[in-house]
This record gives sequence, C-alpha cells and structure tokens, in this order.
Amino acid sequence: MGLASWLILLPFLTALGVLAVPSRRSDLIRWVALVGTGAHLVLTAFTTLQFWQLASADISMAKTATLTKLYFVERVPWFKSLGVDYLVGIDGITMSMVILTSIIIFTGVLASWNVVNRTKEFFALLLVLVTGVFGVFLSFDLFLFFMFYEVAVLPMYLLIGVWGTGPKEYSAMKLTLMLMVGSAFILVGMLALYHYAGGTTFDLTQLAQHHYPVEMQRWVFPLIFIGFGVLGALYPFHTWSPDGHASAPTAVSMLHAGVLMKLGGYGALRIGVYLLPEGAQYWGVFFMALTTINILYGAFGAIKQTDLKYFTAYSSVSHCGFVLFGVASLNLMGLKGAVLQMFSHGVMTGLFFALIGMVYGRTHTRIIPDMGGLAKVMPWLAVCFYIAGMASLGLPGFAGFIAESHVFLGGFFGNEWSDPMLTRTLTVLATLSIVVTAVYVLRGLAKVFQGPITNPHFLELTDAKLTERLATGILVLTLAIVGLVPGLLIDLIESSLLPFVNRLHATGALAVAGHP
Amino acid sequence: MADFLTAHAPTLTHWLVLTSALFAIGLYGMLTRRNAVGVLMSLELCLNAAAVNFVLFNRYLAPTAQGGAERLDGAVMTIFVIAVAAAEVVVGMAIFVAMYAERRTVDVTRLDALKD
Amino acid sequence: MLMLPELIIVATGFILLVLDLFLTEKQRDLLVPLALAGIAAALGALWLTPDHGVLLGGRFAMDPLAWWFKLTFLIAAFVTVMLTSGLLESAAPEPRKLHSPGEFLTILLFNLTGMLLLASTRDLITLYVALELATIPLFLLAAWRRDALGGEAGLKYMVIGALASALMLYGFGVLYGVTGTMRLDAMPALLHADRTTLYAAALIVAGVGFKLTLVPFHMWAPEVYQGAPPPVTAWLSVASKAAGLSVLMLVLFRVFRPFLHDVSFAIAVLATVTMTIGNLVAIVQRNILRFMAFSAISQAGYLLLGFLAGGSVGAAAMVFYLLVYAVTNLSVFAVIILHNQQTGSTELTDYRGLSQLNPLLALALMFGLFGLGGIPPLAGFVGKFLLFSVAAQAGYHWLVGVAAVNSTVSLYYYLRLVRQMYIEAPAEGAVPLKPGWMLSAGLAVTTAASMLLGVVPTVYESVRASAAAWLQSLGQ
Amino acid sequence: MLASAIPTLVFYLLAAISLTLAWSVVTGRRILRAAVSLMGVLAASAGLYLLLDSPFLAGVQVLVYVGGIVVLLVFAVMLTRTTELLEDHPTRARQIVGGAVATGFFLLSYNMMTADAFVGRTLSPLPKNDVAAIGRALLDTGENGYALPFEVVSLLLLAAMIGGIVIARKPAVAAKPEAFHG
Amino acid sequence: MPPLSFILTHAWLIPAIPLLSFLLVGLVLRPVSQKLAGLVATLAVGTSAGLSWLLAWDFLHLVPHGQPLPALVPWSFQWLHFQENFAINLGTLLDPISVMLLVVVTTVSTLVHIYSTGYMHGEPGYARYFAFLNLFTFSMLGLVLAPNLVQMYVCWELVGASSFFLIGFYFEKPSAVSASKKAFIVTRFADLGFLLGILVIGFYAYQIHGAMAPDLLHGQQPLDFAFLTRPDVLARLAGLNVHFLGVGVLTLSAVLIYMGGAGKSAMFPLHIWLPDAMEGPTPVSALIHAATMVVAGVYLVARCFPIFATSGEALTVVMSIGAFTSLFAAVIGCTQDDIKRVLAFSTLSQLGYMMFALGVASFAHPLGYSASMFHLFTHAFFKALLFLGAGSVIHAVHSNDIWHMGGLRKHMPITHALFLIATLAIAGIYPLAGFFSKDEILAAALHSGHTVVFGVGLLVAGMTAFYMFRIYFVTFWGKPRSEHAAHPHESPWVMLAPMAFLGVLSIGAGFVPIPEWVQLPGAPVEHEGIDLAVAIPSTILALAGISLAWLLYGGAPERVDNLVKKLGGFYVAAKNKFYFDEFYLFVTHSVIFRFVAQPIAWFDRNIVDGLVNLGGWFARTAGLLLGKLQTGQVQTYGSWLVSGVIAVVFVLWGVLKSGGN
Repeated sequence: MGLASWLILLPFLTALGVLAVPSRRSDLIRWVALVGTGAHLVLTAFTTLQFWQLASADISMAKTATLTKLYFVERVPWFKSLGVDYLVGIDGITMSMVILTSIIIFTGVLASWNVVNRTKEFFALLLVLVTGVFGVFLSFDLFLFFMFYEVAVLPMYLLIGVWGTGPKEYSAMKLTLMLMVGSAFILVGMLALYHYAGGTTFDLTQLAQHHYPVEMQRWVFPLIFIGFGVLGALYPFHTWSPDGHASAPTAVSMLHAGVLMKLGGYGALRIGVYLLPEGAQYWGVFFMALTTINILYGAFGAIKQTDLKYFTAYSSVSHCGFVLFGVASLNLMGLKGAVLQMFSHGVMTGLFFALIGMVYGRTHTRIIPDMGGLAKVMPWLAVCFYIAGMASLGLPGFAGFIAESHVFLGGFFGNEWSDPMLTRTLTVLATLSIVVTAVYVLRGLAKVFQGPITNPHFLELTDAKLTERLATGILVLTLAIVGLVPGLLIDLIESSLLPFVNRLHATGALAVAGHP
Repeated sequence: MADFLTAHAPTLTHWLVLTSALFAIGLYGMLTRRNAVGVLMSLELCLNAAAVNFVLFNRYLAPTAQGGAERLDGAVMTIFVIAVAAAEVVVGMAIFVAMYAERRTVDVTRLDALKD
Repeated sequence: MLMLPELIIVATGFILLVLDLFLTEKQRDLLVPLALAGIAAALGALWLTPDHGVLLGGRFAMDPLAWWFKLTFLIAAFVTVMLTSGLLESAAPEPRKLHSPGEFLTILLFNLTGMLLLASTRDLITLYVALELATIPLFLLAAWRRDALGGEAGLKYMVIGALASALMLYGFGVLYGVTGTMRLDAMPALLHADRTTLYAAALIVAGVGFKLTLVPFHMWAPEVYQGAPPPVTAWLSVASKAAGLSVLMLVLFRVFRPFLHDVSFAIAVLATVTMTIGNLVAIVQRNILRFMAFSAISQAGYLLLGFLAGGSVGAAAMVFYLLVYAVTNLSVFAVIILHNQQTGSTELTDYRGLSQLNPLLALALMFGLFGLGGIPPLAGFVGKFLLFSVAAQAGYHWLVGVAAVNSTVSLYYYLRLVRQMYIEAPAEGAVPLKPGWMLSAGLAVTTAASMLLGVVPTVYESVRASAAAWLQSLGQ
Repeated sequence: MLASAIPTLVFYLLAAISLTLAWSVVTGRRILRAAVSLMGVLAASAGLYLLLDSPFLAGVQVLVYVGGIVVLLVFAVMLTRTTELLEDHPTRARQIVGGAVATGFFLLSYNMMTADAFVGRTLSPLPKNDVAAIGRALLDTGENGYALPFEVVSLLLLAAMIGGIVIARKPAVAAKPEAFHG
Repeated sequence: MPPLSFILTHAWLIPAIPLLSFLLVGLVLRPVSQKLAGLVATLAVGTSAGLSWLLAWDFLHLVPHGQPLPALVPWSFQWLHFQENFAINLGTLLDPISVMLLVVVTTVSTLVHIYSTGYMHGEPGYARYFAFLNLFTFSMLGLVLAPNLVQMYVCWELVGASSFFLIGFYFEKPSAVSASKKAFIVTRFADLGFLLGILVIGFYAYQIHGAMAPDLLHGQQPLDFAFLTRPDVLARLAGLNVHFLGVGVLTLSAVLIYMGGAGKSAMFPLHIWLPDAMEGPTPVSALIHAATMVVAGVYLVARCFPIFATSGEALTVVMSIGAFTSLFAAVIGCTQDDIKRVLAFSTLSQLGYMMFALGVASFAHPLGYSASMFHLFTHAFFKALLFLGAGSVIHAVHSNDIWHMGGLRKHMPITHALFLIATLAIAGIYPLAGFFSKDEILAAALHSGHTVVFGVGLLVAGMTAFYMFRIYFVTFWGKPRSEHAAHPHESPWVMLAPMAFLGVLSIGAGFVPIPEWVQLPGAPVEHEGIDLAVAIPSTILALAGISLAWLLYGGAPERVDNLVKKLGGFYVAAKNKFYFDEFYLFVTHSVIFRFVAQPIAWFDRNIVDGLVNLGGWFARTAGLLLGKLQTGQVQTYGSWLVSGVIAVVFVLWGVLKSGGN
C-alpha cells in the first residue's frame, strides 16, 4: 500500500472508526472524525513534500518543465478481461486537488462540531463521500474514476435529505438526479473512449496513447464536458446547485461547493481535454461562450438573492464558470487558471459556507434583509466573511486573483483553433464579472454585517468559538498563502499541465507514463 | 364433384389457414370472454390449433427435411401439448374454484382489485 | 452425473411430499431445513458437475453458461426458501401464513427442476415442457394463499401465461415447420431471413418476453407481484426472469444466431422501450411490490443490452448481471418479505423511519436498492457497466445514453424508498421488526454477495471464461 | 380418384364444423353450450388427426381432451352458481379490440402461410405411429426417444395435481380474507 | 554609477515595514492594547518615512548634478509565472517619480498617523483603524514602487480595498457603509478597464517580446514598464495593424489603462465616489482621498506616459477629461456646504489639473509631465493640511457643515493660521507651494499650444481661490452659527504638530526643484522657471477670486441669496452635483438590478429550473399515464401481448429490410 492508496483509504477507515463508536458518544465520534481527517492532512502534507522532491528532481534532470510521470503509482490488475486496473497515482494537478480536499474535509469536520442529530451517520457519510472524492482525484483508471465519482455523489442525497433544511428532500433529489444524468453522459463518453481504443484497457495513460478519430472526438467531447459540466455547474445545468447548497448542512455545502464541484472541472480537464484534444479544439469556443454566460449569469443572479446560501450558490455558479472557462480556453494559462480556480474557489466557498453555517447557527436566519450590523457582535466572523468576499471578488493577495488572472489571460490569449476576436470578446465579457461580483458581495456583506444592528436579539450573540476560529483560520490562511506565494501551487500544477498542452498541439511529450 | 374435390384437395396452405383461423378464434375468445372458464376453453382452442400444426408439419415437411431419418417429433409434440393443456386446465380450474370461493364471481373483467 | 443436481432436487421434492403426509403440523417445520439441505446438496452436486457433456441422446446438455444459470437458479431457490421460512413455519402470523408447507416446497422444487432443465435443453420438445414446468407451478404458488388478491393474481398470471405459452407454441410449430427439425443446434443452418422465420421469432419472443417481462409482454407483472405472497414474488422476480433469459439466450444465440447482428436494432428498440416504460411507471408506484415489479421490468430492459454484441462479452455480461440481479433483488425482497410478514403492509410509506427502528435492515435495503440502481461499489454497478459496455461495443452509444439516463430515473424511485427509511421519522407506535435467524442469514448472504461480486473480480472472470468456452462450443 | 376426393370432402366438412363450433365456443353466452361446442371442435380435430394418418393421436385427443379436459371444465362450471351460467356479452370495446387483435394475428399468419417454405408442399407419409411405436419412443432414452420430456411432463402434471388440490380444497382454517391492500 | 547604497538595494523595506506592522497590529496587538497598536503603527510608518528620505537622498546623489536621474530595479523576484517568457516579477522600481511619491506617501502617512492618535482617540475601532492605515500605506508604497503593470494592478486593488475599509470605518453608519461600497464599486468598474488594458497590451507585448532576440530583452518581462516604454517596443506596438472599433491597439490599451487611472483619480464621469468617500474619518480623507491614493491615477498615466505619448489620441483623451473635470469639480465646489465635500471637489479639480498637465505634455513639450508631478507633490501637502485642518475644526465643532461654524479664528488660532496657509497655497498665491506648480502647469498648457486648456486652467485657478476662501471665510470669520461653534477648543498638540509640519511643507514645497529632477526620459529639458505671462494673470484671477469670496461671504449673507436666486437652476444643479449620483443610482438600481439581475434571477428559478422540473414533471406524468395502462383487465393485457407480437414482427421486418443484408 503506497501513499496514494492511503490517501483514499484513510477517510474510509475513519468512517469505519466512526461507525464503531456507539452512537450516544457523539463527542467521541467527532473526535475520531477530527483525528482521522487531521491525520489525513498530515499525510497529505507529507505526500506533497515527497512529491515535490521527486518531481523537482526529475524536472531538473530532464531539463524540461514538462512532467510526464505519475508518482506513487500503484497498479493492481482488477477485472483483467476488461482491462480494468486499480491504478492510482499522483501528478501535480492531483496533488493540488488532494491538498484542497484534505483541508476542506478537516475544516468541514470542525465546522460540523455542533451537528447533534444522528451524529454518527453524519460523519460516516461525510467521510465516505470524501473517500469518493479522493478516489476520483487519485485514480488514473477510467473505470475506477467513474466508480469513485458515483460514490462521491450519492451520499449527498442522504446528507442533504436528513440533515438539511428547507425543501431538503426536493433539493437532495434534484441534486442527485441531475448529477446522475451528468454521469450518464460521462458513461456514454467513457465507454466510447474505451471501445474506440480497442476495448482492452481503461488505463487513462494508455488510452492517451491512442489517437481517436476526429469525428468520434467531436461527438464524445461535448458529452464528457457537459457530463462533468453538470457537476461543475455549467449553464444551464446548474440549477441543482442553488437549491442543493441552500438546503445542505454546513459541512456538506462546504464539501460540495468546495470539492465536489471541482470534480466537474477536473474531469473535463483530465478526461475531456486530455484524451480528446481535437474534440476540445472543435468545441472550445462553444464552451467558452457557455461558460461566459455562466460567469455573468451567476454573478447577476446573485445580486438579487436574499438567502445567504442562494447568494453564495449563485456566486459559485459564477466562479465555477471560471474553471470551465479556463478549461475551454485550451492554453496553458487557461488550464492552469482552471486548476488554480478550482483550488481557490474550493477554499473560498468552503470558507463562505462554513461562515454562513456559523452565522446561521447564531441568528437562525439566513435571510439577508433580516440581518444587519453583525460585525459588532461577531467581529471574527465578519472579518473572515469579508476576507472570503474580497477573495471571491478577486482581490490580489488572495488565491482568487491568481486564478482569475490566469483565466483571463488564458481566455484573452486564446488558441489557434478558435476565432481570436470571439475568444477575446468572450473574455472581455467575462471580466465584467469582477465588477458585478464586487456589487453583490459588497451589497450582501454590507447588509449582513454593517449598518446598525437591526434586531435587539442579535446583541446577545457571541463570536466564533475555538473550533470555528480554527476552521475559518485555516481556510483564510490557505487563501492568503496561495494568493501571496502562488508559486507554491503553480509549480505543482504547471509541469503536469504541459502534457495537456502538448497533446493539444500534438507536439512534445504527449502522454503521461502510467508506470513508476 | 369428385373431380372438383380432387382438384381442390387441401394443400398445406389450406390446412394452415384452418389452424390459423382456429387459433385466431381461440385468441378472440381469450381476449373477450367474461367467464374465466370460457377463457380457458378458448385457450384450449388455441392449444389444439397449435397441436394440429405440429402433426401437419410432421406430415408435410419434417420427414423429407431431415434427409431420411424419419421421425415422429411433431406427432409426439402433440401428445405433450395435450398433456400440458391438461395441466393448465387443472391449475386453471383450481385457481378458478379458489377464486370463486373468495370473490363469488367468475367474470374476469371484474377481477380488477389489482391495478394502478 | 451431468443431471445430478436436477435429480437431487426432484428427489428432495418427492421426499418432502411423502414426509408431509406423515408429519404433524408442528413437525412440518422440519421441512424447510430439509428442502434447504436438498438444494445445498444440489449446489454441491453442481459444483462437481462438468460444464460440458450430453445425456439422453442430446436432449440434455451441459454447457459452461448453463452451469451458471443453474447456479443462479439454485442460489435463488436456496435464498427464497430461507426467506420463506418465516411464513411456512407453523407459528407464522395467520392471515399471511403459507399453508401446506410440504406441498408448497415440493411445487417450488419441481418448478426449480423445470428451470434447471431449461438451461440444458437442446430441442424444442424438451424446451416446451421444461418451460411449462418452469411456469405453470408459479401460477399455483401465486395463488397459494387463496385470498382475493392471490387468487386474482394467480388467475391473471395463468391467463396471460397460457396465452403467451400458446403463442410461443405456435411459434415453435412454425419454427419446426420451417426447419423440419426439433434440434436447436441444427436450426441455424436451415433458417433463412424470410418472413416466416421472423414470424416464428416474434412469437417466441412474445413467449419469452412474458417470462422476462419485456414490454409489452409485461403487463401481468405488477398485478402478480402485488397479489402473490411476497416470497413467491421474490422467487418469480428472480428465477422466472432467469429462466426467461436462459430461453432467450438459447433461442437467440443458438437458433437465430445468423440474424442476431442484423436485428440488433430491434433488440435495442425493445430494450429501450422496456427499460423506459418500466422506469417511468415505477416512479409513480405507491405499493412496494408493484414498485419492484416495474423495477424488475426495467432490469429486463438492461439485460437485453447483452444481446447487442453477439460475442462472449455480451453473454458474459448478461449472465453476470443476472447473478448480481438475483442476489441483489433477493436481498431487497428479504426486507420486503419480513416487513410484510410482520406488519402486513406493502405500502412504500410504511417503511418510514425504518433506519431508526432497524438500522441494519434499512442499511441492507438501501444497499440492495442502490445495487439495483447500479451505484458503485455494489455489484449492480459493475453488472450494468458491463451491459452498457456491450452496447457501446456494438456501436449503440445512444442506447448507452438512454440506459444510463434510465438508471438515473430508476435511482429516483429507489431513493424515494431510501427517503422513507432515512429521512422520514418513524410512524407513531411503530415497533422494530424482528427478523428470524434464517431470514437474517439470507439477507446477510445476499447483501454480502451483492457487494463482493462487484469488488472481487473472480466471479466475473470465471463467467467470462465460461462464456468464451461456450462460444467456442457454439462453433463461432 | 375417390380415394383423394373423400379425404378432401372430409377435410372441408371437418373444417367447417370446427370453425362453426369454435365460433360458438368463443361467443356463446351459455357456458355449458360452449363446453359442448368445444367438445365438438376437439372431436373434429381428432378427425383431422385421422386425416393426417395419426390414429393414435386421434385416440389421445378423444380420450384426454374430449373425455378429460372438457369434463373437468364442465365440472368446474357446475361448481359455480347457476347465475353465472348465462354470461353477459363482452363490451363493445373489448369485442373490437379482441376482434382486431385476433384478425391481425390471422392476417399475419396468413401472410406467413404464403411464404415459400410452405407453398406447394404435399403430403408425405408419416412413419409408423401406432400405440406401441409412440409408447416406445416416449420411454426411449436414446437419440430418438422422448424420455426426458416425458418425465418432465409427468412432474408437471404431478405438480399441477398437488397444487390444484391444495388450492381448490376448502381452507382448513376459516381464515378471514385479508383486506385488499391495493 | 556608484554602487547602490543599502537602502537603494533594499527599498522593499519601506513597504515591508508597514505590512509587518499591519499584521502585528491586526492579528496580535488589536485585542491586547489599543494604545500600543497606535504607537506601533505610527512608529512603523515613521521608520518607513525616515528610510524614504534616506533613499531619496541617496538616489539624488547617484549621478552627478545636472545629469538625468536613472530608473533602476535593484531588487526583484519572480512572483507569478504565467507561461514561458511571461512572468511577473515583484520588485522595486526606483526612478524620480517613484522616489518622489515614496517620500510624499510616507511623509503624509506618518503625519496622518500621528494626527490620528489624537483625532481617533477613544474610538472603538482605534486599533483596527491603524491596522488599515498601515495596510493602506503598504499597498500605496507597493503601487509606487511597482516595476510592472501587474504589481501596479495588485497594489491598486489593495489600496482600493483598504480605502473601502477605511471609508466604511464607522460601519454602523449606513451612509458610511454605502459610501464605502460606492467607492469600491466605482473604482472596481474603472479597474475593469485597467485589467482589460493589461490584457490587451499584455497580449501584444508578449508577441513582440517573443519575437525579439533574447539578448535585446535584458531580462525584461512583457509587462514590465521598462519593456513597455522602450521606444522600439512602442514603435512596434504602434505599428500593429490591429484595430478594434477603429482604434489601434496602442491607443486602445492606453485608454483602457487610463480608465483605471480615471477611476482611482475620480475623473469625470467616475468622480462620484470621491465626495461620498468623505464619510470616512477625516485623517483618512487627508491621506487617501487627498494626498496619495487619488493621485495614483495620475501616477499611472505618468508611469505609462510613453505609451500615451506614442498613441497621441490617448493623451488627448487624458487632457480633455482632465480639463473638464477640473472645471466641473470647481463649479460644484463653489456650491457645497460640507467642508469636506468642498475639499473633495477641490481635490477633484486639482486632479483634473494634474491630468490635463499630463495631457498637454508630449515628447516635444515635456514640461507638462514635470509640472504634473510637481503639482502632485505640492498638492499632497497643502491638501493634506486642508483636510487635517478641516478635521481639527470638525473635531471641535462636531459638524461638517460650514454653516454650523463661523468665527473660529479666535478660538482656534493655530488651526486658523495653518488653514489659511493651505488655502493660500491652493489658491496659488506666491510664494506658497501651489503657486509654483500651478504656474508650471499653466505654462505647459500655454507653451504646448493648448490655449483652450490654458484658459480653463486660468478660470479654474480663479474659481479655486474663490471657493477655498468661501469656506475659509464662512468657517473662521463671522459669528458662530451653532452651539458647538461658540465654544470650540483648539486641538491637542498631536494633531497640531503634524499640521504645522505640513504647513511648513505647504510653504516650502514650491522651492523643491522637482521639475528639475523629474524629467521625461528621452525628451528635451523644458524648464523655464516662472513665466510672468502665466504668473500674472493667474495671480490676478486668484486675487479676484479671493476678493469675490470676501465680498460674498465676508459680510452680509443676503448677497449670496441674491446671487443664488439669479443663478437659479444652474445653482441648484451644481449644488446637487449635476444629479450624477441620481443618474448612477437609476442606472444601477432601476436598470441593471431591475432589468438584468432581477430577470436573471427570475429566469433561473422559473425557466431554467422550470425546465428541470418540467423534466421531472414529464417523467412523472408519463409514468402516471403509462401506469393507467394497468387497468387491471387481464384481457386488455392479453391484447397488448398479441399486439406486441404483431409489432415485433413489423419491427424485425423493418430492421431487416433497412439495415440487414
């Protein structure tokens, strides 16, 4: 068992550990979950260091920035006759996503400290979900990938349905079904990929050796992109997101917006762009247009929302639009921006939802007009909220800016397969969102935290507790570190993205080798 | 008269028209009769028609088609069909009787407690 | 030796029949273990049975896939008997008790014999009688309780069954007429793609479609599933369907093999219609047995995908999925049977709060439903995946899409039940269910199997190997 | 000449009888009359078997079918109340649907019967099919024997009998019928 | 050149110290001790100021007297790597304007910090206030030192954010909250232009960069100012035959970048945020909205001046908007009653001055460039002093309205004296600082042949004198018009001392030879000293303005009323700032929110989501309808079954016919 497997297994073992605790010992349950996820954080940090050392050694030895290797590869033949392997490994993109997930789940557990109803099942499901997420990020076998993908999606139903608020059953069902329809698209594409390559392997690195016919790429790529796009809140397949987020409990919103939605962008990148470069070239500008709509539509949609969660959900639609926009722009900066945006939006929106949960836990309302002046009684939360808001409007110094600047440059620089005037116009339209974002973020936050206190009952409210400070603190710190020292993350990502770009241009080292 | 009859001696097609018609009439009965016993009777018509078919084919086609080895497959099949028909009637009657004891009706169109 | 499992089952049936005469009401509780022992012995015998060989002048033949079918039948029977034990015992709650356990088990075992033989037949005559043996006793089992609904279910089943069987018989006749032989293996060489052959094929498809609940031959299913005693429903949802598949494979792969590729579009249409209608109607069901009926209908649609690519992959996918479906469906029925046995209810809403009353049962039921919905890592996922893969291999990518979207629709109604169990609060005064040990064991075994089959590749690999060997024996 | 004319005449006669009686089986309002008609159809079929040189089958037909099955049906009819003996006509809709479907089936069959495979085939003699021959064949376990289906059918009949008895006899315990849970 | 001194190589220390102090104050000291927080923050900025002076000294002595001062980037590191040959280096760009602004920013900031320890005494958010002031100082210094467009943009946004937090310092006050939002959003809108400008110029610069031989690049990155302002690069950019809406790339990007600058410097029509920004604490207004941040736009244009100059058209835009803004703001400034708002409009007007000074400059007539920077320099001091003075007054009177004041000169003599100095300075009276720089600007306009602009400049000079003395007279002369105005008390020395220091600077800054030091690289020296042809009319107009103010406001108020009546609608419009706020409010709330945001939200909930729900409804309805087929009639089922057979035959037949052999 190597590091990659442990990264997947640890949350699952933690889930089992949680299940082993008697349900009345809810404190112990929380601690088990916290220790498990904390251990995962440590393991992730260790893996990152290891990866860092190995990769930089290889890069300096090969005298090229292109990283054509996976690390910590484990391959165990599974369904041999189908060519299904248990194949996990790590490259830079994976690594960054693992870091993100690990942070989010740890803080998510902290933010769920006050879940009292059916605590055991809650944490167990949460951890199963996150097992699926790690599985998706780490697996390099399409079958395994898809399998984990569904494992990651389904627990959401119960997590929202049982522990949610509002029209939770409806939201949970809508979310699950829409995502499953998305995965149906993916399945079609995936099986096409498998059979067009001869039907002998699901190994992503080997499928990448196969050149698919252009016509095939042209019909499979949109399936894959839309399929993953549903999870990535691609317009107009995003409507599960506002309802889902609004109904979900705090940690679930965090995980969902923070991590799960990233699976969409990740899949579109890893499978769509990587395996189907010519399909991507054909469809790139179309999806740029669609995601431009996403970006603006989400931002404008957020302006008039009155529920904090809807507000954040629409902002997520807008921000996830950047991810897919970056992917569709098909150049190094765009792709990098997409990955960076996944990371930054993950942390940022995780922070947002954590804070909303904390505020809601105190005020028992999420309706923006009902609140006011809360900064006076909960300065910590207010500051964190403002930081999250500033990060989300792309203030330099936070991760969002790094990501957005990459995405904008990527979009503006365009690619040789799309009309440059079109991609630039779209980029210009997309940049409009930085203003609209400022409008809704500031309006929303001003109403909630600034101004006079509207409800005398608010005066009795308290500021964040220690666990909450820890959770929000970690997230804020992450945002700031990435924003201030972007090189840390960029160096992880960039080398691993170069093979994608090379494939698009059909030059250089095309494929990633899947063997150690 | 005899000439006429000889000229119009039934061919396989005539036979088949007869059995098809019998089967179709049986079908009509199965699909329309209200009395469950009537339905079973119609079923017997169908089975009977099908059984005749087997003998018919055995007689007209099978011996030559097999290239020598003469066989009685069709004829034997008929026996099995009759046996199966018997079994079906037994089962059908048993259920019919049980049904009647419970519901006091033998009209299949009134058996609609189970529906959407 | 080849026929040993069948012989053991028949013998067990007779022993039970005779013993029943001499036992008191109380002592008859021993019959269930005895039946189980018989089935277990047959399973053991099956293990020893070689997977190829012929008997009785070629009327009975073993082939590698027949072995798997027999395994499925025997496992299904074994589990069904376990699940039925609570209703067969003398202390069973009265209105739902199944009387005359000896006769019940005997008929079940004879029925099983029919299915076992079905997998091994090589000629139309045996096929016909075996199919009837695999069908007619089910009418009796469905009506076993003699109550209003059971009787109605039995009668409807009987009428539609007889109609389908008559049509199929007619089809057999035509087939016999066209080819002049009863031997299935001799037929492909004698068939031409003319309208007579099509006609025969359509008639036979109707007959098999009835067993396999293909749309539009499915309409009896919801009624019978609802009216029959739940254990019988479980049995016919699994075994009868498996029998249907085994006949369909026999017919399509052995007899109509030359045309299979050309008519694959028709199969695709049939599959589409079946899964879509099954799923759509399942959405609105309120009765869990009807619900399971439509679910089973849609599953039949998925199964059909395996015929699209005529190679061993398709056969393997179908056989594997059948096995997975059998254990998964039985695990679901285990809970349904128990619930019905102790509450008398079959309403979906009466499952509310089950997760709080019986967490493990609810979990098992959820796993079962997710397995049917094709959610990883349950075996249902792998099974469906394989079937979809066959469709994709045959170039039916749109059908993969249809099937996958259908899977989503099915998830909707499976989740409806999950919602009742997990999200709704228990009804006031609801008490936890108390499963008997035999039912618990059955549930545990099927649940475990429905997970392991998807994770441990051994079974699939064996099926795949068998399918390859079988294909070779077909001479392709 | 006559040798071929008489069977032809008989054929058409039997065909006419069969069809007429069959029609009365499926449309007659009196169930007992229908039973009698069915008996007639089956008997006519026995005649047809004779025409097809299968006297043994004709015998089986008369004994089992006419003698056994129909009598069983009549008994079953007798068990029910007399009011049920006179049956209502099916609704017009059902007649139309049933008629359409049955006609459709017939046309389909007819279309099939004009296919090349069947047109122009003439009678050929059946092999020896007397009681002894068929009896031997039924018990023969060889290639030309039918031992297996024979055993299977025995099982089937046994099962039908046992089950039929269990279901049809009066319940041992006067169990209250369960409410419809539909 | 001699080896660089310590502070020149480590100029990064100057912004770094306030940053550290921000973190220290914000994270550690804020909850511990308010007093300590203020002290640490002030000390930190003070240290930076000291270092800046030191740096300025060293910088001026880098080259022998008379030679043009160099532009160098002694320290930088790669921060953001976009792709091959396209990276962003953070670093410190030292050239005359950055060093000058470094000194201005740190000095004014230090003084404001000191002043604030008194002004903000006892406020609940005292430590928070200092933390943000530190953050602002850091960001502003980073902006000043930026060697490339991206660092500029980064710090640009950060000053915007700190400005936002400081304007909204009194976060319980709704007007402050909305002012802060407005400031941020309006500048953010302008930054959109800046960002697009970076994208446009970045793309083409990257292309040119890539096409150049590596040894010609000297390690410059595409977005470095050093690269962008190279004549060869500019020539290539100007030569690009790419047009967007008929505008060339160079002009387009310059105008877009100018849009960013116009937002920060509150040029018309993006000026609306600045008057409202006066809702912040007065020292903040002094530092951010008078002396430093608002000149960032001017600084940006100056930084990119070669781009604008090469484009030409862009420069015309800069000039026209600048000139119009200076006049426009002056008109409004004459009518406002809030002392800080008058100062704000005066700032606007002066910023317009600086902008059009840049606009009239060119490579042939570089005087405007130096003049603009000179005015930036002097304006920082006297405008800061004006604000601090106003703060002192407000502190005493507890009101912003000049009509609540009056006769303060007796009770607040020091404040009065200093305010007078500043007022004279801004009015352009010799020998105070404003005179020299204003004179230079007017001269530049005149000599470059922009007569109309010169005329506007003269007019504005007179108006400036008028409205500044208007508030001076109303505030300090006459009788007290309110309770508080009757018994004010002079401010404490911590407030007066920095004011006094600024007073000294307001007097003396004009003698600093900025125009000598700040020269447009590669242009001829065009410094002429005092041009009497300019100085005399401007001084006359200034004196006329002062006299008019005395006439109107020195004595009887009814004269004003008469005048107001005569002016009628124009006065009302000017008093209401020509209804620009209302217009923007209408556009955002009634047009964008109502006709874009609201419909989108509705569309999403009802149409897009409706389609999803429709899918669900469709499935359910189909299920229900298909379920209706289960009539319970077994014979119907039978009919279906037989029909099924017929259907299967047809399907098979069709398939075989079409697809089969």
